[in-house]
Amino acid sequence: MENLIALLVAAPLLGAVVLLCGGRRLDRVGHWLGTALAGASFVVAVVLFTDMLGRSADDRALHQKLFSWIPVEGFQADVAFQLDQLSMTFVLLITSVGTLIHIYSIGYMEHDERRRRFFGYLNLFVAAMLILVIADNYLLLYVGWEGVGLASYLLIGFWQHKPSAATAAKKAFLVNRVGDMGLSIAIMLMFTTFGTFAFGPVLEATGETSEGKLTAIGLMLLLAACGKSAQVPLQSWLGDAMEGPTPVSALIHAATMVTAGVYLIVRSGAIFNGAPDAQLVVVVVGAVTLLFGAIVGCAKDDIKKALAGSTMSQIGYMILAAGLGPIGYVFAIMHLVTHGFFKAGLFLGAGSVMHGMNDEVDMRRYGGLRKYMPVTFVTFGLGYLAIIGFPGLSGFFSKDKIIEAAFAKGGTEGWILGAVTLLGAAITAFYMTRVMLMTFFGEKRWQPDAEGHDPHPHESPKSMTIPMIVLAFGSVFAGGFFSIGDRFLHWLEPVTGHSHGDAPVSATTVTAATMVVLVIGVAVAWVMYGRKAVPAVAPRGSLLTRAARRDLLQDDFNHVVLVRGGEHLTRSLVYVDHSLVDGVVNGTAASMGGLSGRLRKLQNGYARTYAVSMFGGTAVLIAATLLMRAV
Amino acid sequence: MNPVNYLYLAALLFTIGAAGVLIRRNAIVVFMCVELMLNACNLAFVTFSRMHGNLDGQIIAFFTMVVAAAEVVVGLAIIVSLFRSRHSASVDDASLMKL
Amino acid sequence: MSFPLLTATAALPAIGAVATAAVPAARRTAAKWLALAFSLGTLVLAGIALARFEPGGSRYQLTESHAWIKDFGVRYELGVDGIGLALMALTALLIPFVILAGWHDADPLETNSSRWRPTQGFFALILMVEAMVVLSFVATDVFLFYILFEAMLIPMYFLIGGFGDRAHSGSDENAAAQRSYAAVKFLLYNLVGGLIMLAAVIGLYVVAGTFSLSEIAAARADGSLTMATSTERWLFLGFFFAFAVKAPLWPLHTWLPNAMGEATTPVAVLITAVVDKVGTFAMLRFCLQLFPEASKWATPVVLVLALISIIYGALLAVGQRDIKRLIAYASISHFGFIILGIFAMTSQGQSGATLYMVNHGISTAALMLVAGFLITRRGSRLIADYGGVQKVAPVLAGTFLIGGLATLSLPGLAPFVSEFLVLVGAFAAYPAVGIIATTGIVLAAIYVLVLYQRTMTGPVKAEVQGMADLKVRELVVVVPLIALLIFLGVYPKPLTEIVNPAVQHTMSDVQKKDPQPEVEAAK
Amino acid sequence: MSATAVHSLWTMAGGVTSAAPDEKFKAPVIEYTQLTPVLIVIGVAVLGVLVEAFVPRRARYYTQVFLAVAALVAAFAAVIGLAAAGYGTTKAHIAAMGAIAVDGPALFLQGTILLTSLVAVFTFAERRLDPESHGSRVDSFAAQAASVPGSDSEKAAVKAGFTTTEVFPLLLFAVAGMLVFPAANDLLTLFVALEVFSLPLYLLCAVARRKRLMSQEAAVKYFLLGAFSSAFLLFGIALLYGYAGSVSYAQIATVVDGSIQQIDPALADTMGNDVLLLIGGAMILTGLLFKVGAVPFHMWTPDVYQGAPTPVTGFMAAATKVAAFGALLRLLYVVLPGLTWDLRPVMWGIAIVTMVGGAIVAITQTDIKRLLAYSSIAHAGFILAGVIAATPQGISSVLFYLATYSFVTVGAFAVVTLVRDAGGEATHLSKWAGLGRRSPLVAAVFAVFLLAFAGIPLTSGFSGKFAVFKAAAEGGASGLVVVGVISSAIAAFFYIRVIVLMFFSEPKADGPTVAVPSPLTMTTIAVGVAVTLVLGLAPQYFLDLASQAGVFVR
Repeated sequence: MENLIALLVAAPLLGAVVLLCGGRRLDRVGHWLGTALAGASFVVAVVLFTDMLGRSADDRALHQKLFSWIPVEGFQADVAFQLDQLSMTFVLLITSVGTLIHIYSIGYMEHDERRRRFFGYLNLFVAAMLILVIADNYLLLYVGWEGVGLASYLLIGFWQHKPSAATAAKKAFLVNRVGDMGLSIAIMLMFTTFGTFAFGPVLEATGETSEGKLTAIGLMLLLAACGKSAQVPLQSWLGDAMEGPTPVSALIHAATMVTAGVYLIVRSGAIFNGAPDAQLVVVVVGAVTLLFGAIVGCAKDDIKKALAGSTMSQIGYMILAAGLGPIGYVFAIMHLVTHGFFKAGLFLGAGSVMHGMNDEVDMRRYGGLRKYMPVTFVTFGLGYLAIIGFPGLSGFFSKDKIIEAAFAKGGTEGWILGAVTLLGAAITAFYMTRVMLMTFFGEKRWQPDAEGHDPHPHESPKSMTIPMIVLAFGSVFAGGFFSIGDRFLHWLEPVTGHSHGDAPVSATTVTAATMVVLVIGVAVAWVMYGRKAVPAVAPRGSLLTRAARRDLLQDDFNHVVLVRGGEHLTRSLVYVDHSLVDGVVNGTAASMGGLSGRLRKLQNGYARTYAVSMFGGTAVLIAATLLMRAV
Repeated sequence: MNPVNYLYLAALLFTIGAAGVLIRRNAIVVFMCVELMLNACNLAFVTFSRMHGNLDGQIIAFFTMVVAAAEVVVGLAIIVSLFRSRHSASVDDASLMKL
Repeated sequence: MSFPLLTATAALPAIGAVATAAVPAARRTAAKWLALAFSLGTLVLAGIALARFEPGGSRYQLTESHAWIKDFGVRYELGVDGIGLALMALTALLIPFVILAGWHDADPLETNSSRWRPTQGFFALILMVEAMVVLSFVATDVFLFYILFEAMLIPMYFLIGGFGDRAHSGSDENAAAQRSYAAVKFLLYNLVGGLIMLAAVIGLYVVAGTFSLSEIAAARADGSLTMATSTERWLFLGFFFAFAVKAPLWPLHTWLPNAMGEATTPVAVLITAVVDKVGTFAMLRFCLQLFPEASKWATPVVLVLALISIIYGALLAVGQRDIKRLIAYASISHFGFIILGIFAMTSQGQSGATLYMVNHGISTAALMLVAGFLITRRGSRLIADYGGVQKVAPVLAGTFLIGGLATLSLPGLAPFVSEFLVLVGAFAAYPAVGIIATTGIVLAAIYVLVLYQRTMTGPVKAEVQGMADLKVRELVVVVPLIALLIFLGVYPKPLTEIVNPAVQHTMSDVQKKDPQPEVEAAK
Repeated sequence: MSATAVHSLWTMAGGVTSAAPDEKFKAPVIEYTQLTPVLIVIGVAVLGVLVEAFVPRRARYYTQVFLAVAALVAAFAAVIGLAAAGYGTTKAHIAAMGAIAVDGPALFLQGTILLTSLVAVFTFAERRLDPESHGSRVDSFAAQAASVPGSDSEKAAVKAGFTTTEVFPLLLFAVAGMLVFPAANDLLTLFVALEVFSLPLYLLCAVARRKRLMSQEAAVKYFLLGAFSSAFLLFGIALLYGYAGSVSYAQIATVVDGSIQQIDPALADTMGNDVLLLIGGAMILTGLLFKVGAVPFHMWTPDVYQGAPTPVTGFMAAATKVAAFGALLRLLYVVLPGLTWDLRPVMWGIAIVTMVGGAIVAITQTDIKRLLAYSSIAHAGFILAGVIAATPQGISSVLFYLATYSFVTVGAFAVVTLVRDAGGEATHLSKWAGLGRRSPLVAAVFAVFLLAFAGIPLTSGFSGKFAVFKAAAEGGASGLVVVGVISSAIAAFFYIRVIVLMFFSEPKADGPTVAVPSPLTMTTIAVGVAVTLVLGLAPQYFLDLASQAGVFVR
């Protein structure tokens, strides 16, 4: 059975290779091939899953060692896979959502002459993401980690002729590299501490080292997570990443890749459990991002950017939960999965809208679309209800659990975190309602696009709507399915462990509170965007709004400090290299020449001068010899 | 009288000759100064020969004279040809090549 | 007396050089094919050497030894350990690609008279360099090595100064002036380094009385050779200076950008991918082996310089306007990594450094050659003159990107393996150093991606319009290199297993043990 | 009459005159066989003079060339014979009643000098380079040295197709002197030999066919300064004689190191007087260092090298250095070893300023001949480093270096004679631009020589430099090695400049043409290249030779 694991990766990888090297002759079948291979991977996943269910909870993990990768003295790095429940969860999520989005893209990218390559990249991404989640050591994980980074780079910048896209892609990769730095340092620390970086040995040996070491490792891992999962302070790239085709945003920047950070932290739970300080930092990061993303989401008029903000915020929830330790791990993952469904659905919906609106992204130019694209409206609506946590839908269960867990953290921390999560829920309700209203309700505010074509909104083709429907199902029922009888909890517990903590307030109270804030959020949004007409051009807005529109100025900070500063630094260094380092050398050469020129003058052509020098020379010679004898 | 005085004289003559070489412009004169130096050497040789009571020095003096004579032949030939082609025997005029 | 394989491997290209040079002026193409054939023959011989080498065997294998200059205590001694072998193989591997890539770079312009045979000269010189480099990798006699180390400058010098990059902004005489400036700078820098090394070489002879590594090692072992601390340090500095110029290490690096910028792209590859490796190789082979104590003594300074090279080189690469100069500075950064790995004095570091030499050779070759194809198409080296190339020449852009990704050592490609090993090795011995060096990977991403973005993406520039995609010859050059990058990235074992034993020998030379992991240390 | 007094061929006659009547007449013993090299050359030189007198003008050139070549070859054969007979090693001794040493260094240097002169003679005899004037081939020497430049007499001489065939006897005389110089075993012989080879050189400098004014100027400068220096030498000799009461090296040596058996009372007052010794030694050194061309006695070199006819320059630059260094070695090792420590610092100083000074000033030279002159100065410095080593290795390394250097030099100057324009040889560097494009072969050959000068490995220059520096280092002069290394780095710069000029700069439209020489010059150059490469790649045999020859007889 374990030999199948490699197949998970092999299928999409093969697809990537074939499609990217295949050349034009594959253009016609490329997308089918890509989809098929993604699907194949999904099938394998299902097979493995059923097999896994067949086994008892504690020997579900599968291992497969392919070959020893970097055999160097005192350094063992293998290409080996480990498939346990946690990995399995991700594998299913990735392959299923991945396949759906492949299908969706067939329609979405229909008119793009580089569709084949698009599917190649998608396959590459799926392969890398799978490596990430089934690697059995941190180094191989790192490979997947950077692999998805590469795929995301290629896909964000897929429309490279748009400078904005190219820049966004570059930005995403660079910010992620900062995170990767953290990961590689973490791996080095593990190597020097444990002599290995395979999950098993490391996570079992955490007890044998100091808390300080663990904290250091933990923080480095967190840095990595921040990069990948767009957490403060490395969140800036996610918004720009929306430059990519919408399916990409749905798959990579909503459902799967951005949640890798959560996976990393949960996977490394043993380390964090041993490093409370690190956990605290994780929680803080999560909380901050949660609010940050939510606030940004409120101000954006670009539908995808609004959703991106929401993604950030939702991942904030997950990170926060992961930071809570055993109390939260399971729920972090659970929210991750449900979020995978409904957020992917929302993005696909957004994509469908744009598809109908000549790729218009400004919600202020939508309005009243529910009549024109019913399917989109319904699926999007369900996704909306799910994310705001409407009772009974996925989001309701998963988010609720996190809020409970936050309180369960206990003490003032618990209260603060609880409050933050609740506040976040309120804001979520607000901005999602805002999106919903601006897009599908109210009167039409459509405007002709750059070429002056008036938009003729229409429902998208089947290839696009079907995935949306499927995901909608997921967003409706997944949460319930997981929670009833704590299925998900029992499923993951063997891997992540679980503890109930001590909730100062009962679950029902929390639920009630959640409902209250939910209603408030929706109501406020309704008041602002439902009752009165939405202006087609954004009003100046309050200071906060304007700040939020600019990602709370965090981007400007980066620009001024990092970009500008960097440019000045490099420019001055170039100068230094040329005038100082090089100057010294050229200077020496020049001075030699000068000296030579001056000495040359002595050779003035007069025999008598020459005689003088001889005479002087002799005098010196004699004097020196006598002197030597004297002393 | 003390033969050492002759040595002092020889040294003096040598120095005078050297000084002449350094100071005078006319090639002939310069050359004469060189001859003076050679003579100073001869004087020294002879004096030492006398002091040591062996004749080597005197013999050498003869050789020196011969060599000097040969030098005169060659030297004059060169200087004269230079003079003929430049109408000047000044060593300072002969400074085409420098630097 | 078995067949002198190593001598043959070095001699073949030398013969080839003579033969190529002898081809009459008119038969230009013949000369090219001849050169290519000889380089391929050398590759075969190198392959045989690779096959005949037993990783588990004695330290130096395929050895040859003949008396040469008794009075100088010089013997003609050859032998390879894993490190030398790997680099020899790299050299033999890259030269055919260099020749192919430079196929048209030395075609004479009309103005040249018939007697002037640049093409023949170009390829002959390349083969001559190959011969010398190969020999220097297998020389186990310090003097022999020194001679080649110096002599190799001459053909390189003519390659740089005699055959400039035709794509040059500015007038011809201006170009010629810059080119000979670059050539002279290259030669003088390395000559000064070499001459200072000469002093040290003589010093070594005065101390040791022989140049043969094996004899010196034996003498050390039985204690008949002991160096006074100060002497050893002076000699070390003499050697190290030369190698640091060649490598090049900050602040002795400034010749490299000029040389690589002005030379034709294949020659630039020759410099950075092959010739400079002699410097880093020699640090590992000679500095550590001959002067272990002094090496340890100097380690802190060297590490700092290496760090400066890494970051400084990367930052300057970011600031460059000229594609080739950018790659040159990137190389400086990478050489920083190599030296870091060597002087970290841990197994991982040194294995990493060796792998790094090989991988960097391949990756830079790939990137640089594609860049060269790009430059010849557009006739300019300035980044600003490009834009949107990927639209008109997707394959070129794609290969360029892969080369770039290799340069920023993306996992899955060969350079990642070596770079990570170096980092781990450095970190294990000096955590702070390791962490600072890690910032290099971010900077690398910056210069590579900025370069790619500015040249390949965005709207298509007018001059770029209608640019042809890679031709067959060019694909033949690039594809194998990329394949190799991927293979060695996924499965570096073949390389590591010949390198590891050699590294262990070096480690024992410097009497260093790898720091134990904390957990084991605790037990 | 003391035993010390009767010691040499010269003073034998004197001995007789001063001897008491009852003393028996002793005929001087002269080992003619062991002097054959010198005798052959001198003899043929005299013969050459007669040829000038009696052979008709037409036939003279060929006769002279034949005689010269034959003489040199025969002499060389004689040297080989002597060496083979073991006079270089086991049978080494002092011949001609103490006047001339027949030992390893002497024979090695004589052999070198003879070979160098042989190849030099070819360049002397070259007459294809200049365009034929009035139907007669001409060499690089004045039609009639006596005629005033540009005068009618000169034109007439040229028209009549005169040539100065006297150069060949002159050359032979010079060679004879040079053969004796390093072998001289008493100061008088030293002085006479010096004059014997200097005087012909003065003349040879003056007889250039083109640029005669410069040629004459060169001659005058060389002559005056040379005479000046030999005056110093002579005075130094006088002082040493005064100090030791003898001019025989052996005698002086015994006195210097105080190992003399019985002290003649007459010498008692001067004997102990080291001032005489020191000043005398210093002045003799002056004379030798002048010939060597060491700073600050070097200033004649550039002018003379530039002005003299290029073949002469080549001959002079190579052979004179060999002879002079030979004499210097013998003096320092045989006569003044006791003085080593007094001389060392100042010799160090001279070596350093010579190396560095020569290299630095050469950087800004614009005339190829002057450039080579300064390079020869720098090389003198390197050799001095070996001389100072004061070890047997030092001697042999210097011998080896001289061998390598002399051939490279002759070859290089031979190449210089080929590059010509309307005004004769085009020695200004700017004219050499792009030579590599116009005639790759010549440029390549010259590049080889330049690289050898620069001491790039695989050329003889490197082997020599390595030998010398090695010896210096072993002799405890590591400081000199470092300086030498640095100055060779500086020197490399200007050699490279020339190469850049030849290969990397576009040829000028009015650039010089490269004359196609006769087999004569070709031989010279070929030999030069061959020696350069052989001594660069496989120097072992010659190193052995040098080290066997590295012992002075006392």
